Amino acid sequence: MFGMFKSRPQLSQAERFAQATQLQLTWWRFRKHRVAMVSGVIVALFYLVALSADFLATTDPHATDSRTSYIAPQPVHFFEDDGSFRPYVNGLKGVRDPKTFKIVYTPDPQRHVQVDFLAPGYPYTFLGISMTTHLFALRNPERGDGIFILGTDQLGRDIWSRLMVATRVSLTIGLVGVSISLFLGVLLGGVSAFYGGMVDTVIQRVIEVIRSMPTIPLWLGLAAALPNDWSVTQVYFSITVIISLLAWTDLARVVRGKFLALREEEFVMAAELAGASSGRIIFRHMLPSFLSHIIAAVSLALPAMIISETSLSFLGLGLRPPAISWGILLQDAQSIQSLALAPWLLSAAVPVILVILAFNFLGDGLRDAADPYG
Amino acid sequence: MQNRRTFLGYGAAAMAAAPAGSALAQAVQASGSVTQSGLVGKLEGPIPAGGPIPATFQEAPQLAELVKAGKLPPVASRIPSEPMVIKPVESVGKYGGTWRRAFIGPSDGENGNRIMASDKLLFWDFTGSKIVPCVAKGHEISADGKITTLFLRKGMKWSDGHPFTADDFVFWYEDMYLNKDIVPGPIADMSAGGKPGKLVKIDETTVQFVFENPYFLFPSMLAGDTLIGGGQATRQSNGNSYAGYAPAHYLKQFMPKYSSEAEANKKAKDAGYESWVRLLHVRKDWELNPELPTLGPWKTVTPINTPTWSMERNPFYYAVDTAGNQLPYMDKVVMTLAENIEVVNLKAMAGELDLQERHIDLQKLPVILDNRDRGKYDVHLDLAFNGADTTLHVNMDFRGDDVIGKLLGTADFRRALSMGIDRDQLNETFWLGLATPGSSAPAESMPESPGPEWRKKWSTLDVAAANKLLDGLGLTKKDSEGYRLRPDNGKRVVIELLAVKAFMDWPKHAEMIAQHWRKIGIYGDVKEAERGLAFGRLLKSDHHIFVWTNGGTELLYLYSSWALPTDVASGVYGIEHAKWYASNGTQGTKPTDPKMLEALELFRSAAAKQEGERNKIAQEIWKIMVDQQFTIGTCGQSPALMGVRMASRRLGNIPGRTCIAQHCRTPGSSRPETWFYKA
Amino acid sequence: MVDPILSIRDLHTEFVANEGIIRAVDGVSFDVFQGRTLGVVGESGCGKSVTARSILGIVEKPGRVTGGQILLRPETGGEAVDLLQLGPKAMRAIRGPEIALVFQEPMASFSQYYTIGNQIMEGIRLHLKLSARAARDRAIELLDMVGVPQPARRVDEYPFQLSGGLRQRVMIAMALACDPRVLIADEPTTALDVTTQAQILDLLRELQQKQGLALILITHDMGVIAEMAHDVAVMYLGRAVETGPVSEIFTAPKHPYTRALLRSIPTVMAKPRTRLPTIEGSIPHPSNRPAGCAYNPRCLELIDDLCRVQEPPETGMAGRRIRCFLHGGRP
Amino acid sequence: MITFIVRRLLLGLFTVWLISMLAFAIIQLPPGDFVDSYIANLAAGGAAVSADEANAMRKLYGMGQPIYVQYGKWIVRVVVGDFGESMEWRRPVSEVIGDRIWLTLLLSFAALLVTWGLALPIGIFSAVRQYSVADYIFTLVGFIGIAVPNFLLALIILYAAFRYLGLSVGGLFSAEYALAPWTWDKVKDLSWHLPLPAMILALSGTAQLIRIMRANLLDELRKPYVVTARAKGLSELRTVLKYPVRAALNPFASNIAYLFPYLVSGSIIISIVLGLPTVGPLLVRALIAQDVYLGGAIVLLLGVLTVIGTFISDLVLMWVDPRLRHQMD
Repeated sequence: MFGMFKSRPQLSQAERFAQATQLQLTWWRFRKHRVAMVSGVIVALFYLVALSADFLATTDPHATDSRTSYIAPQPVHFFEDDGSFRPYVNGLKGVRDPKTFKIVYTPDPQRHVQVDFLAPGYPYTFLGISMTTHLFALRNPERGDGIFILGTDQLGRDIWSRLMVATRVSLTIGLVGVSISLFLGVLLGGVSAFYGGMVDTVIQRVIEVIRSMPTIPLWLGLAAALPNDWSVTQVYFSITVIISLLAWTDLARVVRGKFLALREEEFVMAAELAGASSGRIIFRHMLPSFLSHIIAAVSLALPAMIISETSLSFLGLGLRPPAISWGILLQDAQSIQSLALAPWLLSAAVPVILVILAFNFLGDGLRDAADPYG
Repeated sequence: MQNRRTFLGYGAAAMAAAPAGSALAQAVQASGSVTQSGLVGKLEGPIPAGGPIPATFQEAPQLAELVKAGKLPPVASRIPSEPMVIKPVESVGKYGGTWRRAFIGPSDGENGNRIMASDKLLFWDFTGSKIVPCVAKGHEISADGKITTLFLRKGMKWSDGHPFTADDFVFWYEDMYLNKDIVPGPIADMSAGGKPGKLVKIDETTVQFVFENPYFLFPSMLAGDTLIGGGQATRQSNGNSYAGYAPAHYLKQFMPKYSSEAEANKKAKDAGYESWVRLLHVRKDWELNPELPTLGPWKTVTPINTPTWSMERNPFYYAVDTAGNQLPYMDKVVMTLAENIEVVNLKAMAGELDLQERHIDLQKLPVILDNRDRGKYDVHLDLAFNGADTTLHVNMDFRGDDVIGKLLGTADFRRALSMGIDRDQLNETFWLGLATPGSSAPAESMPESPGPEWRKKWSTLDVAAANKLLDGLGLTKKDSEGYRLRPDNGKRVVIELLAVKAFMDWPKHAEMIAQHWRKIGIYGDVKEAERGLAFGRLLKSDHHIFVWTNGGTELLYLYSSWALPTDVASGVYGIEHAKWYASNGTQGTKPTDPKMLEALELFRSAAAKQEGERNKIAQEIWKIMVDQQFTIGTCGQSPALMGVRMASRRLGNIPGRTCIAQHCRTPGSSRPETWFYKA
Repeated sequence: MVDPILSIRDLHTEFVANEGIIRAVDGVSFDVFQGRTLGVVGESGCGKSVTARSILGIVEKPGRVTGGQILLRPETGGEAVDLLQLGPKAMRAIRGPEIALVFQEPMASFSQYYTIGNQIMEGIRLHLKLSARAARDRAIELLDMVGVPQPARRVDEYPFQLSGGLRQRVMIAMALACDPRVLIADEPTTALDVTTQAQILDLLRELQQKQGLALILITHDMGVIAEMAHDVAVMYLGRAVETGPVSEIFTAPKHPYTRALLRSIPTVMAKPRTRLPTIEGSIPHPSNRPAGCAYNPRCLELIDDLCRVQEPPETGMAGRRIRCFLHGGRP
Repeated sequence: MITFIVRRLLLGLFTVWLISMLAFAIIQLPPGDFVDSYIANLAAGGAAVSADEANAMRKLYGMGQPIYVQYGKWIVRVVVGDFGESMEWRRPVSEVIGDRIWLTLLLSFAALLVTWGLALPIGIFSAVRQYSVADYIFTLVGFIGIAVPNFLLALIILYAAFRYLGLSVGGLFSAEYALAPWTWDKVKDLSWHLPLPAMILALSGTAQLIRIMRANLLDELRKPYVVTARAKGLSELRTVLKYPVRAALNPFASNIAYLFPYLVSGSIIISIVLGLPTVGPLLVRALIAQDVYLGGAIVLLLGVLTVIGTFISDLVLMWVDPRLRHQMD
């Protein structure tokens, strides 16, 4: 009954819809989904950060110094005492209390260390070019000075700077991982659905086996198998592959499901009758028509990837220091003393939660948009 | 009679109370900057052979019950006619209570072994400087130093009530130690001047260790945490088969000699093990086998490989307090399995553990202090005497890569690495400033210390000097990031730092050290590994540098594993060298480094010397070691390893400060059997 | 003339959609009498079904009844109650015992997870307060009544085990479970093949006579009306454009739309091989109903300056009403 | 019906077989072998193992033989219930796991209950009250549940519980009950320790199930049979609960099978953080220490459990979906 009132408005724009591809349709519906839009923007921002991590970092994320150990987040003052706009941070004096053994930092009101915009800092390479320019940097800092807006860790390393670099690592892992599992998923899911029969059964069985195994043990097993003497980058990529090797099944199921649904659709029949090669049918006709579902599935798969990396690193089987990833930062935050004396180490959890939220909302929006009643 | 016996007790002590010992005693009392925290107490402890044998004996209520029920012989006949009389720290305590403790898994056997330390043949007093009676009521060493005699306690019994006699020593020597299936090869402890010694039964309560060469060190070996002197709990668990004695009446049933190869193996198969050797290893392991007769204050009820490792009092324990109460006071020890040390520390802070020093993390001290009243515990800081809790043990026989191997084998390279380390930074960051930076040489107060200058030599930050040394080695080419390049392939000089997250977070220490090395252009590559796997690599000696403590080396002769390649169970300095030393040159390969050879020869010669001379030799060895930087020390003499002691306020007889050292079997030397619940 | 059991007066039902308010039902009025069949006819989308749901008060969001009256005369006689004034609880007491509904898609209108017995008994137990046993007997009895073979066995079967025809019979049995006075059949036969259609219609007629039901038969098929209905309400774009006894409507249709509808049914009298005339153009969307008479864009006899500007009022006497300037109401 | 069950069983067995091979392969991947790590562990404890003994052990464990032979030896023994001996725990694997597998199951099952107990009502609510404030709140909470890594949550709660509530931390029993025989008090003690980890474990699963339930129900609510029910004069609540919810349960039920391994996985990390005596920490140890037989047994066991889970969920599915049931006959 009120289905009819639902269908009418489409009639009124029938012409537009007639020409619109599935993707455009999705996009139109997606734009209505405000939360998802915002999430999309957030995700974009995150990848921007990933791209310019070193530029955004204020101090060398690896440089240790006991004099800056466990500093609580420090404010940046924007106006000099005379009221002029000259951002600065106070110098800090740290003293260890002989009774409590905590280091007490007191800002030195006399020492104002200028914060410069687009100023030279520690050297890094961006796209192969070695640079020293950072978004913010201190003007001739002394040892122990720094812009510690998120505080420092036990080894006196600036959390903010580490967070920036970690973002790059963790997000790219997610991306690379998801593209691998996407490839596997679409390929196997598609093949499985298109040929059906024996092929289908076999692939489905494989998927069932993989899915019916608790993933963590698998990851652990595979990760534990990595040679101990591998370099950070080697580990990095193997971890990515490991994670994605197990993550493709869900994608494969989505693809297969949509695929089967589409097989029955007229235009595929038509194509088959017209004698188009199966490959052509799959990639020319069918893939585009559920691209949107795939995009949705992917954006829902990404957070899983990121959590996986984090968990593995947390268990000490993923990336290992001196590599910096969200997982590793959280590993630092996992000790009692961190929680009790330096709770700000937990700030590494914020981007994790944020980006995963964003991806989920994004994915949800995309899925709703892809098929409103799905 | 009475007098003579006690004299023997005291006599043995007197004999070992050598000048150096007292020096150590003073040392121990000496105070560092730590003391202003008010957490470092007075070094004190119970005194074994602390008085005449009481006329009457009392026992724990539940044992009295059993005696009434006729299930147990009366206390007087359970304890030896010459029991060990222990004078508690504060007062005679009262019976009852369960000691709640935490352990972190089946590989954490030491957690329990150390509180069973009173099954050692001889032991050290609470200062860790004086040999006192233990299982043996006394000992004598012949004037030529070739024969050491042990006097056992008449009427002493195993925890199952079976008599403990010289035959248990003979059984161990002939049927276990000399059996290649059980003990692969002879151990250095049992040989003098390269000639193996033997064990002889004189009478039921007297045994002799007889050597062809002088072995004045031997009594100390029996008292130390050595293969021969470690005691049954420690040295016959986890695949070991040493300790000098064993419960013959129980273990014979598992040995082919007393049945037949086939029968013994069948027994094993039925029990689910592949061979009688594996079965024996399990059955003679007190951590695993509740039935195993032992001599310690408690015995296992539920084994270490269950979620709770629990023990109950040994009704035949051989020690009483000065009032004649049979020890221990506490009925049970219950160790709960904590899957990680964070949980151990949390439990301790929540007051769920009554006394815990093992796995308590110095890093958490501020939090621990904050929670004292909530958890109703006191915190004691016990300072150690070893040179460095974090020591870089350099592999002197690395063959995986000629260039690296050559560098590691070069003194100047090691010196440069050492001078490239900013020890004050490490101290502040990881020891809360409580440690003493310096070389790997023991505390200046130790009798074996080569002297203050050797604590500093090559062991203070000097980037310029370090760089000069490295340049001198021809490592002058650097890459864009300032790292030095190898002469052969122009790649970075990468030094791997193999580190385990164990008693300290050594991977993190290594991370910081690697950062310091940036300034001298050496790329330190931290390799974190699980303990078992790391030691696996050590056995193959395919590591560059292993980061670990050198705890125990403060008494070099008793525990040299973390100083020199003498231990075949550890290839940390080159497994081939260790084999060469242990086998007296018949196996393995001879070290090429003349200085290493010199050190080893000195070490070998020392066993035959009297204590005073021994200490001088030790000092010589340390001078070589520091000058050569075979082991690169960072910070030590701290409470980091088992030195943060959290003790429930309900407990009595808890020393203000205990000796933290391998040979003291912390907390063994403060005699847990004398602790009790005040309320 | 007897009072109607149910009379709809100027009923308005609106849906709030993205493109604004849609008047699905826009002032419908008609009467339903005991023992008589009212045929509500019109092209799909004219608001027939919504009217039916409005009567039962089960219009779903975003729709809501915004005006008019639904007057139900109590069985005991006396003042008629306006269902729109009733609270939800009272309204639930109406659904089933007073007014029941038969749907067009028997398959989708059953839950596949319960036996038909279960789904029939539910209403019985709720309204007639019968025991499970009694309700079951009643259900079997009902199935028997609607001509389901082996009712005792069928009662435990699931909808998907039945043929389309049987399903519709069961649907009817379910509707009759609490012997309602008014039965609304919403396109009861559209989903069925021709022969089954006939059977179902016969069933409905028979039941109506047996039980003196007031039947509202909603359909787009003038043929069905011809053989079933006593009275007709022709709906166009949410309004009843012409109502009256079936005889009059068929013999003397007044509204151009009615005529158009009638022209589109095949008759035996028609010469062979003549094309069936169809109505030009399609129903405009309710959201953009044309000014003036809603039918004017398709009307063959419209009066230009009038029908495009003004809405024709409802004229005529009781039982025969019409909205068209051709038949009065001209200013 | 029977044929269906039998077919499912055979399928399950096949899956188990694949899992067993996978499990064994994975455990075999790390460099070095069981004996290496056995010796290394002894070395860490200061003991040496003779080359003869090492070789003897290698022979006993059939090492050095091709992997399929080793697998053969292993699986044959497994079939008769002999999982071999755990190197690190120095006792038969079956015993080592025995203590913990039940607690793992208990924890996972408790989490399962929590998950369902929360996901069902909330999912239904958000669907019925779609786009209501509460719906948005639940959605947000749900997503946060998905977004917060549960080990992190565990850690924070662990500390907070200790710091602010003074709650007992870690483990599933208080020390005094840990080794006590099963008594009513011990059960009570357990029931004190269980909820926290169960909830932490359940959180993300719950969040996801809420999403699933909501989506399913939204579909079902649009179906005509809902109108039918209303037309019968059923109350709204009854209508929703009896018809659409029942229908929506269907995909929900088929989800159990995959929820379970998911929970088991989660329980591993959580158990490590909270120090729970489940198979989780055991497995991680086994893998890190290359305790071949223990690790293999656990992975296999977990796999089998999930296959059983799948099988059960199939039966449940048949129970909730008459159509399936009748296709069988």
